[in-house]
Amino acid sequence: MSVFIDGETRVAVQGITGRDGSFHARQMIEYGTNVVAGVTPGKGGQRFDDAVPVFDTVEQAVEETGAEASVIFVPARFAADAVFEAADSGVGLVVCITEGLPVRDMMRVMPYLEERGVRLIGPNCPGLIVPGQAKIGILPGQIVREGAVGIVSRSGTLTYEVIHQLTTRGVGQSTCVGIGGDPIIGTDFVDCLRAFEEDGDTEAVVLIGEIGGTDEQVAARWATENLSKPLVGFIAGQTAPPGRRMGHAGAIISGSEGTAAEKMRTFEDLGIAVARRPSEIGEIVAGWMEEA
Amino acid sequence: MSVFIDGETRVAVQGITGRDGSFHARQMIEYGTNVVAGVTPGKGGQRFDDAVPVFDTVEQAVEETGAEASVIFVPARFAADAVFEAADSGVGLVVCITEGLPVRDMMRVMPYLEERGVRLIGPNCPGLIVPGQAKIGILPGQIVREGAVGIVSRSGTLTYEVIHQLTTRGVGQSTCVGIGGDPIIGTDFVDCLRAFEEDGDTEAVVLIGEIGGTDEQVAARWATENLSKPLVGFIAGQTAPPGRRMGHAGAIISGSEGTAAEKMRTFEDLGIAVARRPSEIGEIVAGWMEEA
Amino acid sequence: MNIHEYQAKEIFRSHGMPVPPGEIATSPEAAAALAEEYGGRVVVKAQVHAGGRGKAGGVKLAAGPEEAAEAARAILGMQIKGLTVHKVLVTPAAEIASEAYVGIVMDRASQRPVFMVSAEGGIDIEEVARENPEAIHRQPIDPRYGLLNHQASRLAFHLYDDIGVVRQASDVLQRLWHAYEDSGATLAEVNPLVVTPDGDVVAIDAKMNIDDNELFRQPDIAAMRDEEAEASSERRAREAGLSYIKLDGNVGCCVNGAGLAMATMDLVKYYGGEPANFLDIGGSSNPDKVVAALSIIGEDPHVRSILFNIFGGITRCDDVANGIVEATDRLELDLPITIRLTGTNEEEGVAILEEHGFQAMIDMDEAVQRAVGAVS
Amino acid sequence: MNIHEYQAKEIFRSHGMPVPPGEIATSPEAAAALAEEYGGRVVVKAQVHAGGRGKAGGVKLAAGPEEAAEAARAILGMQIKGLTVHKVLVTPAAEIASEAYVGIVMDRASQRPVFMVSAEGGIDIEEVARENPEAIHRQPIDPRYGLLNHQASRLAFHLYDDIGVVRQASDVLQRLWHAYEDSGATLAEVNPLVVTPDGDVVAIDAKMNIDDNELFRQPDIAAMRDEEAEASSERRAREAGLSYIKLDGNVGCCVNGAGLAMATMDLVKYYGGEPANFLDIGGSSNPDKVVAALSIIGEDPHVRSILFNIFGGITRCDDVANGIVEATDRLELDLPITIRLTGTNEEEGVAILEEHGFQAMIDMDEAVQRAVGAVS
Repeated sequence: MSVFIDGETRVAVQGITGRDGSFHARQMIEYGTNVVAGVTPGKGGQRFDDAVPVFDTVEQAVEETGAEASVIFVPARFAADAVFEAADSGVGLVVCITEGLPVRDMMRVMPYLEERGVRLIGPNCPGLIVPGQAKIGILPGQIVREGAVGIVSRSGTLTYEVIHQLTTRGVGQSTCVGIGGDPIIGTDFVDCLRAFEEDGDTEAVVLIGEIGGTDEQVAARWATENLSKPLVGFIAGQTAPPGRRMGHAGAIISGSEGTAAEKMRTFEDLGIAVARRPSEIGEIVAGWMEEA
Repeated sequence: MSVFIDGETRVAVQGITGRDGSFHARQMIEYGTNVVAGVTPGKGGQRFDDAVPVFDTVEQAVEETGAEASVIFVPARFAADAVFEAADSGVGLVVCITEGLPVRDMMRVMPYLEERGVRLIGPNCPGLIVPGQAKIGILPGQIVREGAVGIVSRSGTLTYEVIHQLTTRGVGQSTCVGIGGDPIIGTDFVDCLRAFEEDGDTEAVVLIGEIGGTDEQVAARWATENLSKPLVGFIAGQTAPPGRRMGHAGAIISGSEGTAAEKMRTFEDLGIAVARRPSEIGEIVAGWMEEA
Repeated sequence: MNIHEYQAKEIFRSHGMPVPPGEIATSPEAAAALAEEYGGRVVVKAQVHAGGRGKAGGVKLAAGPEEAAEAARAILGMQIKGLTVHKVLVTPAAEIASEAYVGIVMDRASQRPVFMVSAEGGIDIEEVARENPEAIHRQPIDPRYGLLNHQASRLAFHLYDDIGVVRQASDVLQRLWHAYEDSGATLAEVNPLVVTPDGDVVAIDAKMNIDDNELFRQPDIAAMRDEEAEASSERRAREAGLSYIKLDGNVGCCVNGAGLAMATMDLVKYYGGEPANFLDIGGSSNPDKVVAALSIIGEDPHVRSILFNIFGGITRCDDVANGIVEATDRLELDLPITIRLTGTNEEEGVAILEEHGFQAMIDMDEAVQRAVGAVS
Repeated sequence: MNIHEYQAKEIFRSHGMPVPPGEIATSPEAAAALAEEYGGRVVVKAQVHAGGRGKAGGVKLAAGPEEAAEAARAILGMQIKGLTVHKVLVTPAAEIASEAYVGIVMDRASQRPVFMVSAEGGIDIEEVARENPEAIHRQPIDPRYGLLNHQASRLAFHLYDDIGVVRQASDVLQRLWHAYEDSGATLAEVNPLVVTPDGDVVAIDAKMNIDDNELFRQPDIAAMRDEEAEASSERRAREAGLSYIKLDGNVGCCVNGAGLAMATMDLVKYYGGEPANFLDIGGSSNPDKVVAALSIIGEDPHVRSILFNIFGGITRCDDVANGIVEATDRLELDLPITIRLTGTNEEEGVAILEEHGFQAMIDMDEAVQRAVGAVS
């Protein structure tokens, strides 16, 4: 078992002939992901790396290869349409790596996906990885290790750092999901916590949040009532000034809302562990895993 | 029991101070309908006929009076917004009498209603009446009679004609619903047949269709499989030429689709009674009621 | 409301669609002058609210001004499905490498617009739909989203392989969508959509129907109504706020309500007569409307008998009776009039009519039979 | 992206909102000339990307040209929340009968825009939200439908009783919605929306934030960026494709990834230091970016120690190492540099650095501690 995907999941890559798409398609295949199709309009009929069939539309890719998930590597101005296309094609999971999608586009995309029951991860995210089985997106395969810790995070390299801390300590991961740093995203913390709760392979969960919005607080409250597995949180941006966008479009403190201090306080008030330093996450989780 | 409404249903009248709205509000009240509120922006705080409180918004009307249904008598160019407003206010049933709504407006209205689980009857319809209890809309109360025949129809005066035929023969009605003559309407034949099937007071059903579209055929097929009560159909427009709009926006034969002959043939092929003349409906139904 | 090809092309042009030039001529000379101006081969096309123009000889290719004049001479004044051609469109003939069909219709069943495209263009699409339905690709449009780019692209890929042509066609489809949506159309089609030997995508035909209920917010399109193309009786009825359609029979029908009007026509036929028209006077009891209705019916030379069928609901029978009295006073009609009147204020209405020497009937079947019998 | 009040008013005007006239002055003389032109009382308002202008003395009423010049003199050059005022808006003073607040924000939780209106206008809306939340009426907007008319009307009825004012205000709200939507804004507000003694509704203030990700399709708005209002280092970083925010500390941070950059700043603070900046070099290994980053950090006079924290995932450590070598070759920096490098091609990266006399560290905590300790 694992969360959202596994080694069998049939994946189509939208933008497979682009610079990023081709690079990461190769990385995914190399990692063992079941990449069954690529999509680039006008390149239908070709084969990517002499192996993966390329189609003009996602619909054709799904019809011909039975793709169940798609991952998007197209430029920001085309990315929303790529999500619409994936949603119309019949895949159940769309992972949008592209960053820079206008919020206005995402507000239209979200109800479209909901009506069709399609899960979106991202945009502006590194995707997800099930160590030893498959990865969809750009998470580096060499830093993970098979194990029982579920990780969900709003950031990219900070997640790698945390995974690395765990792996270095011999603590493996069940699934790692980067949900993205934008203000409007598909799958959120709660969706992932729920999936980890249901996943038989996950024994503990790490949640990596940051400033901006109130998703971490919502997740902490949800976890208090619904998560039976140990959870540790980390919030980046304790030193971030208000009103400035810290790289991620979603990482901005608005008024008094969305500070790291407030988020950490919520975790503490609810009795959930909060790490002060990234390395402390490793210490805490390693402690749990030894006990178990 | 009855269909969609009964004597208790709390009704708000949108456009109550207009020419048509005020006339029919009085008619409804006189018939016994529980008209609890009127709505006319800018006339909030007044009382209609010194009795019914008038509000600026449907939302206020619902909050203050607990209205469960609304009926719309506003000009065509404002009617779609009146439906949106009703849908947002919390009523469960909206009856739109207004004719002349652009199809484009209706195409946006329909999914809005569906998302909120609000039933629309109309537009461009006479509304509905439960003899002896209540009416919402403009059906003349003096021609109906309490009884066990459910009537659903796309037209207005033709329905009166049929009701009259039945009443004259001593055959009363359970509920009569005019679903409207537009190409895009809310509640359709199948919705009404389903309601009549479930209604303990209804023993037989009359369906009055006309040229245009395929709703009658769909309804006939549905009835064959789901309706346990006797059904007779009548289709107006056997002499209508193709390609011309016969008054109702929806009454137009497109190509070979939507002719009266085709509709009647479907009924016959499925073994459902079809009347050739309006008066034949009365004969057929009166025959059934005597048997029972 | 129907608009002509040349009007639809104006709308298409204003939305940036690739449409060849073209102008209207109402005389052979004008057609020749346009052919001269364009140079080369031109097509002369009847502008008439009827399908099947081509089969009826309403579209002709002309090698130059002389042939254009000849074509216009043949087409102008021609009858197509009962309608007289008053105008022709003269347009340069396109070089054609391939022809496709693209159209948008308002689909009643799904309550949304549906795009249809077929690589089999230039021919009767209803025939394709009947005989080779798989050749038509359909794309329902969520009206809240409009035509999404990937949908346009997918439709274009169904028609073409070359990515350059696909991109052009996607763009044309987007523009067609906006033309449809912004105009409040219930139908917009291009048949054929042509690819030229140079690889350009061009809309060489255009058809649009506009939702009548939209016209209040589309004054420019409302102004496109071709009154010449309407029967004059229908124009007068429209102006009087009546819903009237002329037919070929001899029993004139005047009814309140569209459904009852159709049922009345059907009953005329059932009892062996032929209805002369569809006419709905609506819910109003305004005597002016009754006057207008009676005058329009009375002027139809085929009418031998006039039938009123009024079911008083909102409409009061006494009001209609007064209208009939007033109308027959004002107009001098030498035709038998049968009146069926029932419902609200029936007794008062009957009394008024009898006072003025009319006999009013209560039963619809009997009234129709009498009106049919009155045709001598 | 923040835009100034006068720019937001330009956008509002182009959407037909009732906005009083007003022009920008950058000198007391220009302010006086504008006051002369408008006649009567004017308001002189600091144009600066900071809230709380009024409290800070950045908004002054002037009875005529002389007072306007005086006000401009006082405001121009003033610091508000660390930002220097370079421009003032001079605008006729409005007669005010009542003040309301109307605004639209992008609500993350519901993933839609939300209208907020309050009859308590002209004051800090966040204060109202805290102390009297019931005074604010909220209306979530379905982005597929936009602001529906009845929603605009309902919001206006929450503010006003008079139907004439309600109609005007509904219209203003509709226009505000279109300004918000068409501009790709994440915030648009009018505080206060004024009703004059004559019953006219006027937007006398304006605030808009634009989604940075929209700017590619909003060239007119992108051109409104006030480069003078940015720290020059931030402008250079933006032009180099770096995400950089200047802070007040002395440990310069150069990190790949926004989350890791924040965590690095936090860790600097945790170990007793003060971060000098947020800087994300992104996923690219382009040495030019490393050069630009190092040069921007190096020019901050407060920086006493520079910390690289690179986690190689897609970014390859050897590429970053080469960038650091090249950058330090090109720039002459006399500051201690601490480098933490781990992940993809870590060994190659470390080897390159050691070859050039740098010491590379593997552990983040140790690296941060050393960088903090290096501040002398």
